[in-house]
Amino acid sequence: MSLPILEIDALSLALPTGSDRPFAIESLSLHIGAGETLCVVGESGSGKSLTALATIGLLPKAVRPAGGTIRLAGRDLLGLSERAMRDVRGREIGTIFQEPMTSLNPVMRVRDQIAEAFQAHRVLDAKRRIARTLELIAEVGLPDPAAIAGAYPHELSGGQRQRVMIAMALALEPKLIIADEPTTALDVTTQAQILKLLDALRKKHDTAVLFITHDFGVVSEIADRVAVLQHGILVEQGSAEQVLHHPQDAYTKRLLAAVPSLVPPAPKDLGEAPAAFRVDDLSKTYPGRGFLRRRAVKAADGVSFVIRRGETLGLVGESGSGKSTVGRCVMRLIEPDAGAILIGDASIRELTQRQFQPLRRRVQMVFQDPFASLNPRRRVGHIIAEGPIAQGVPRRKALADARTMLGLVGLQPTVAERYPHEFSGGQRQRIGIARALALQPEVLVADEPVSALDVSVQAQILALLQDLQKRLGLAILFVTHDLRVAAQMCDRIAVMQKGRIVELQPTADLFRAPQHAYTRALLDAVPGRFLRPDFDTCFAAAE
Amino acid sequence: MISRRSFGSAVALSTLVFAAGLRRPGHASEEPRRGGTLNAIIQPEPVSLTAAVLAAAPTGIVGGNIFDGLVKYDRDLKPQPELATRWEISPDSRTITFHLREGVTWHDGQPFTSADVAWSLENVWKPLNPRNPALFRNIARADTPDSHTVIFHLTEPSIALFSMLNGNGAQILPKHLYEGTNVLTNPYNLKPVGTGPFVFKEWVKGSHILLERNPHYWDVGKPYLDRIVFRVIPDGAARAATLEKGEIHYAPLSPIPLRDAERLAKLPTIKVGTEGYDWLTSWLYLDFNVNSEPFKDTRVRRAVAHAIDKDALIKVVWFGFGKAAVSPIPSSLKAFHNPDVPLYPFDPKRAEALLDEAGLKRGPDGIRFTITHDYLPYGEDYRRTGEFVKAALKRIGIEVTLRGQDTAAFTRRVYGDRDFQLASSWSSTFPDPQIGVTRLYTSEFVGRNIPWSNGSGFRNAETDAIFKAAATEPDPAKRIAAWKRFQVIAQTELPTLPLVELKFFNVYAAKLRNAVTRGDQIFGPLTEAWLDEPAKSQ
Amino acid sequence: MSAVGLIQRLAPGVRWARRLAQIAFIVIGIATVNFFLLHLAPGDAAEVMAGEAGAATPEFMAALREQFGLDQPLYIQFGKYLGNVLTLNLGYSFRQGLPVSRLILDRLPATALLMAASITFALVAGAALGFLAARRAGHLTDTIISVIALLFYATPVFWIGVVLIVIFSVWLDWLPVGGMATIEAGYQGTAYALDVGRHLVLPAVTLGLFHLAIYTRLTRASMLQIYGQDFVRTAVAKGVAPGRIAVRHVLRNALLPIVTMLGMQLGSILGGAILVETVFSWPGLGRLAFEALFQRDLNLLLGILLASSILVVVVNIAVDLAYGFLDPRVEIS
Amino acid sequence: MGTLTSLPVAKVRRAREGMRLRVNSSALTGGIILALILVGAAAAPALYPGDPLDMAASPFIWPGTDPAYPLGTDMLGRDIAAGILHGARVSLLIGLVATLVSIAIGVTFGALAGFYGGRIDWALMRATELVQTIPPFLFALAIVAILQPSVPTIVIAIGLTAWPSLARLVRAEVLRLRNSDFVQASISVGASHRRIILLDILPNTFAPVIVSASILIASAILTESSLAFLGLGDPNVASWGGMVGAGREVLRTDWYVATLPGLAIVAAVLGLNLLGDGLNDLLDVRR
Repeated sequence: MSLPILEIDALSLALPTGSDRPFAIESLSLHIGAGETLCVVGESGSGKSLTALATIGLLPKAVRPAGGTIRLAGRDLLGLSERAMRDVRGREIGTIFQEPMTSLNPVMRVRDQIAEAFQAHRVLDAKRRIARTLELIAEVGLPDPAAIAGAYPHELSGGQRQRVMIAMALALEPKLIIADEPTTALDVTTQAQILKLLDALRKKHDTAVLFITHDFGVVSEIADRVAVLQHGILVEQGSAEQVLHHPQDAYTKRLLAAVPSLVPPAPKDLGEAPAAFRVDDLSKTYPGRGFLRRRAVKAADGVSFVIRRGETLGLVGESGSGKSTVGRCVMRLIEPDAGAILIGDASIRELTQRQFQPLRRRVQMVFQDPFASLNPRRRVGHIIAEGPIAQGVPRRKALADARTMLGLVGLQPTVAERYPHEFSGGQRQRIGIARALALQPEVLVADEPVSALDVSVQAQILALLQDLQKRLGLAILFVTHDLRVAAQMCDRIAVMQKGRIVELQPTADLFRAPQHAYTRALLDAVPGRFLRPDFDTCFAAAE
Repeated sequence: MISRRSFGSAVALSTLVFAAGLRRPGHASEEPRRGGTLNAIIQPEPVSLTAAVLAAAPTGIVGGNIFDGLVKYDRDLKPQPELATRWEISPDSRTITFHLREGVTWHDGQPFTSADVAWSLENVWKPLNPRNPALFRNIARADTPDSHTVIFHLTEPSIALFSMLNGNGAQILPKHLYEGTNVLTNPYNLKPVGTGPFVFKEWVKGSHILLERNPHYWDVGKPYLDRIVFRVIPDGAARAATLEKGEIHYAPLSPIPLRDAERLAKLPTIKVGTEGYDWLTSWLYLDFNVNSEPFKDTRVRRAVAHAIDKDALIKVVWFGFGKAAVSPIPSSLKAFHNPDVPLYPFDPKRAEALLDEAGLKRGPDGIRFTITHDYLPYGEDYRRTGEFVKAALKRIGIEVTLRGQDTAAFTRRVYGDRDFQLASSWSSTFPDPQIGVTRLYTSEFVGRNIPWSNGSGFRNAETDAIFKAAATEPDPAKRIAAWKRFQVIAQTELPTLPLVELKFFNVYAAKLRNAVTRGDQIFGPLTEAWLDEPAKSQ
Repeated sequence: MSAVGLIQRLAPGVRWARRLAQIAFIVIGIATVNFFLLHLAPGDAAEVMAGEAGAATPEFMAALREQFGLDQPLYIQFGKYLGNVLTLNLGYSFRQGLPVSRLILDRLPATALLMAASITFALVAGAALGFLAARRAGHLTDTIISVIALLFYATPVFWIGVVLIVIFSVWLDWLPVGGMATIEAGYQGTAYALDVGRHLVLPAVTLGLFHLAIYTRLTRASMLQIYGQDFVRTAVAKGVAPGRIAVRHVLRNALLPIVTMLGMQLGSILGGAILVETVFSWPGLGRLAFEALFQRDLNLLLGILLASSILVVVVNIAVDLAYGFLDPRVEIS
Repeated sequence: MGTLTSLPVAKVRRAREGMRLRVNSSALTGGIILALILVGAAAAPALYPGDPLDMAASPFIWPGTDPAYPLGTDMLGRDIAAGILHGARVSLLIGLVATLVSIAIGVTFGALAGFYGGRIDWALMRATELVQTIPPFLFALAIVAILQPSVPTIVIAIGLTAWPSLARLVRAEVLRLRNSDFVQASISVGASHRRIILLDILPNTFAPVIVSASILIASAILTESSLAFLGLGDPNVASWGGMVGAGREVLRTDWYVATLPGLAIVAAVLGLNLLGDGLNDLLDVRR
């Protein structure tokens, strides 16, 4: 084995007093060789990002190294002065951050931001910096380098920005690239491209890559070796093959098990269940903003589907496909332009908001962000009781019922007196479900209900939803970008692209024989298709 | 004896001596020096420069340098020739002939003639004089037998008329610029053309008014100053600072806080004087609303009089710039002033007794009753006077609420709506009480929304009769007797409580000489004034 | 030409039309609100003039009222006024004997100069101090700057003005007490400009100090906020030097809220000008408005209110445009 | 999001709050200053019974020269210490009530405009713009002059002119909250607009409103002093602004008369601003 580029030895990072644990990272030892990709995996709070930040010397002030060393090509980085560390950054370590939307300076042209890397290290002259910048832009696969160079970040798509970030990280051909969740904010197809690009560049430049991620799918795509962190402690480290397919540690096993399989379970028998929810030819067009680029956006274009009692229909697509717009249109949170929406026999599209108000009981929604969807200033009990109170249930009874609902979603009834901030993300999502179910709806719209949750929590919430559906006979419209989740949750799946449903099939059929090219592209892009053996068998069966 | 050559050198020598004299202020004071710019303060900024259409003080101060009057008043308020070189009064006191100065021209070069006087009488003084147009309406007609003679034919004899004939009270406007126009809106009100020692040059609103020496002034050799700049400086502290720094040489009309006046007067470079206001003779008083409770009752008014320590008021609030007033005619009008009137010495016990007698007993909280006091909205001194009155009355069990407002609201409230109980005000008497005092007591003006008139609502048949008789009485002695009788009635009934004979003051640079040479100097020209050293160019 | 292209070509016109409509709306609104508000005031201009004369007769008052048009019913006065305003005629100040527009235009340059100078001072010095404080956040420099800024903010403007006069004019004799120029000197050209400059220093600083405090705090706060943003971390990770990060990345982005604040502060600066113009005898609009208020010179006061509102709107449009240049995300038309 | 999101979020945040509390010296300093002023105001009737406007002693007793009048007397012989303590009541009252008026108007306008949008938003925002284009101090001056100076009119004038910035702030907050998931959730369950505004939206605008309020109180105190400087104070009560306004005439000779109450204003404004800064950090419930 070649000499490691990065060598982390017994690193401990101390948290400020008053935190829930004394160390963010405890005695962590890692190493990455040239041309090697090490994935550090963990759930939120595992300390994986701090590992990256410690390496590049950008730890938050409150967190300080409490022991161990970080060596880059043999040199201890923790001992370097800020001035010396500055020379290391950019030149010897390139960094790619998660959020392509905010990681670029909005008022600086792309060209200047890339060239700044040369300027900061006094490499090349002004003219050659520009020339090199254009080369870099071309190298990360961006079309029309001259145009991109002159653009401002907001004029680029998320994927393009992330390519710019990569170009910046590569500019000085560093020995090590740190990629902190570089694809998490991207759509699945874009993610696949970026991962491919990173991998190709690594090989080409023989760079060591420290790749931070929470997603085992991504790990399986890119990792040479894998390190699993739990609460700041390294629980398992080894080759990708070893960790993904023969995990030793119980935690690793649990995490892997929680990753939803791409193989749909056996279809439910819905029997002769009646249609609970019908949407016909639903359309919604957003007027463009501004005078110059006033281009109307068709967010929903002739969308039609039916959901039967007890059935889950998945609405799958990438960002901007219109899936969330459809979800909100059927809730009348957004007013559709045309089409029909029927709950049972009741047509609700034509009703005024006031007329619709008593019918709202019948269709309820679970929101994506468990932090944003609960009013931080109200007690949980009141939040759940709000709907029944609005529908005329006496206040006292509504509050008592709220406690029952809490029990239904697996929380202690006593927590009704608490405020949302006292709960974890998964608990909050349970509260959100309790709120929706408090009205005993026939239809539940679940808008990405698990995408903000860690994978282990995600599995619990999905199980809860399935259980509740079984008990209450709910018709669920399940909006998601995650094909793995869709595979496990949905009886049928509608794939949306640019406001239209391009394909609607029973789940098993969709995965086995996707009809539409876009569906196929989506399926191809899902990271870690070969992560789990059952998937292999699935594909084998398909072929 | 003197050769031409030596004559030449004598001229040179005398110039030298003259110049040397300039540098010795002590000696030069005997000999007025020509030249220099006088920096003066005008505050507030006037709205017009023509006193004939607006009798406001700032207008008079600036305009007084541009216009002459038929007469001017000396330090004893006796009329002296100005544009009229002499005048005769007929034995029946009903005809007055003025002989006008020859060779006087308006600043635009037109000759000044008797037609200007006659036109001004008919078109300006009679309809527009805000103080007392009756005085001029009494002049049935004016004849102009020649271009330099004007004859006034009076309906009734009028002694008071001779107190209003200076450039401020009877300002002569150039007929050739005003005839056929609306006098009130004539643009020359803002860029006046007069006959006076200084010529209007420019007025940058909000900044300054610039006057320049009239080289063709009839009083040959005068004025001494080349230029007067009246600067607008709205803030009192800033005015004091400019004076202290020497940026300003002349500031009339009590321009700075009294406390600063006290301080600046001690500086060697600055003088503070109260001369030049004799023609105005202003006094401060309280008007009781005699039509409303509680001041319907004379005893209550007298109680208030006993409760206020005028000397303390002058000392504390007015920093000594004033004198206790005992009657409506200030003591400076020696002939008319009557000291033998009911006096109300400071005596809180007597005041309380009077209130008890009037049935206004102290309540359990020590308060007899509550009144509102509208103090004159003319600045801090008047506000502090109000605060002083409040504190003084509190001592005898009267709770006073002070009401602040601006001038427009004040005059409407007191003289129009009469919606007040106790108001403070001041008034100028002028040399003849007929002009300045009648309006404060005559029943004719009650509640007619005429500012600075009869605010108390006092109606008294006897005083009304006195005003009527005195106006047309040709015998000075009888007139004086009538006015003395009036003062007794006024001080007995006490609708108005005289507080202070105000002493306005000027602040001068020590090097400014002869700034006050006449009794109506404040509204007169600085013809005689000169600067004892070249003015700083900065 | 495509429809989109047509809209593109028309867009600037449409936007300007909207801005003009905005101004028209504000003009009518201000005129209406203020007309009736000001007519609530007790007493009228005739009484004020009579009051200043120290005396008046009923005939004189009637003559004044007729001349001022105060003898007509209020709704007729309002109708006339609105009609005039809509034809860009601000009316006539009977009291001053001059058209309102002339009076305003005479005073506008002085106020504009004072405001421009004090805003420039406040902005440049405020941004510099805020920059310094943000760079040294948590250190002594930061504390000192923050405390000084707060003191400037908390001290009444007029008090600062008087104290500055005492120190710099009376004691040190460096600067004139007040006014806008040395009138008697009759300077021309450059000498005049220098003279006005000398007179401008104290009032501009006095008026600027309060806003300097605001800009200092704002610059500091927004720089600190921007320091926490991802793109700054990106720049650090590139190895960019702290000084360059502070200027190119942080300050550059912190300017955006400062420029927004500038537009919002304009009205308050105009209001503060009343106090400063009073203390420093500066012949500007603020003082004129103050006097017009007390003299019930309603045409003039309405005119000034209108003019200052329009000034605020126009400057805000300018700020919008400036924003377009500062922030590429905003489309300029 | 970024560096710290991968830490145990809720717990670390609490730790940070604890730290912030300790290091938030500005809130503490501001609080102490204000507490002292409030104690002084509360103690005023006990320490100085009677009217602070009474001419208690001879004029112009310099501070420190007469133990009976530790801060001296003014031009009318009124006790400055009594004036400052009693003035604290008036000045704070003016600041507080004027701010309440502003909040009432600003929050109503901002909430309705932000929540309903459309024409209501258009109309309310045009009205706000209208008021905002009038220089606020000039507007306040006109209102006080018209209604005549007294504590209530000064309060009304300041309150009526200071609300637009608050309305805009609240509107922006409401717009943000209007689209937040928890409001959407309340709409979904059919809650009435009134309940949504009162229970979901307004309580969440509390923090920025409180922060602005502390600044508004401070600027109201300053505005009152500026009005008094121009002669538009209430002569019947001792207020700091009124004392500074009255004392400015003797600033050159007896500087303490205007300066001591001026220092009180500075202290109060300073305290309120520090408190506002501190609250801004402490109440920042946004992620």
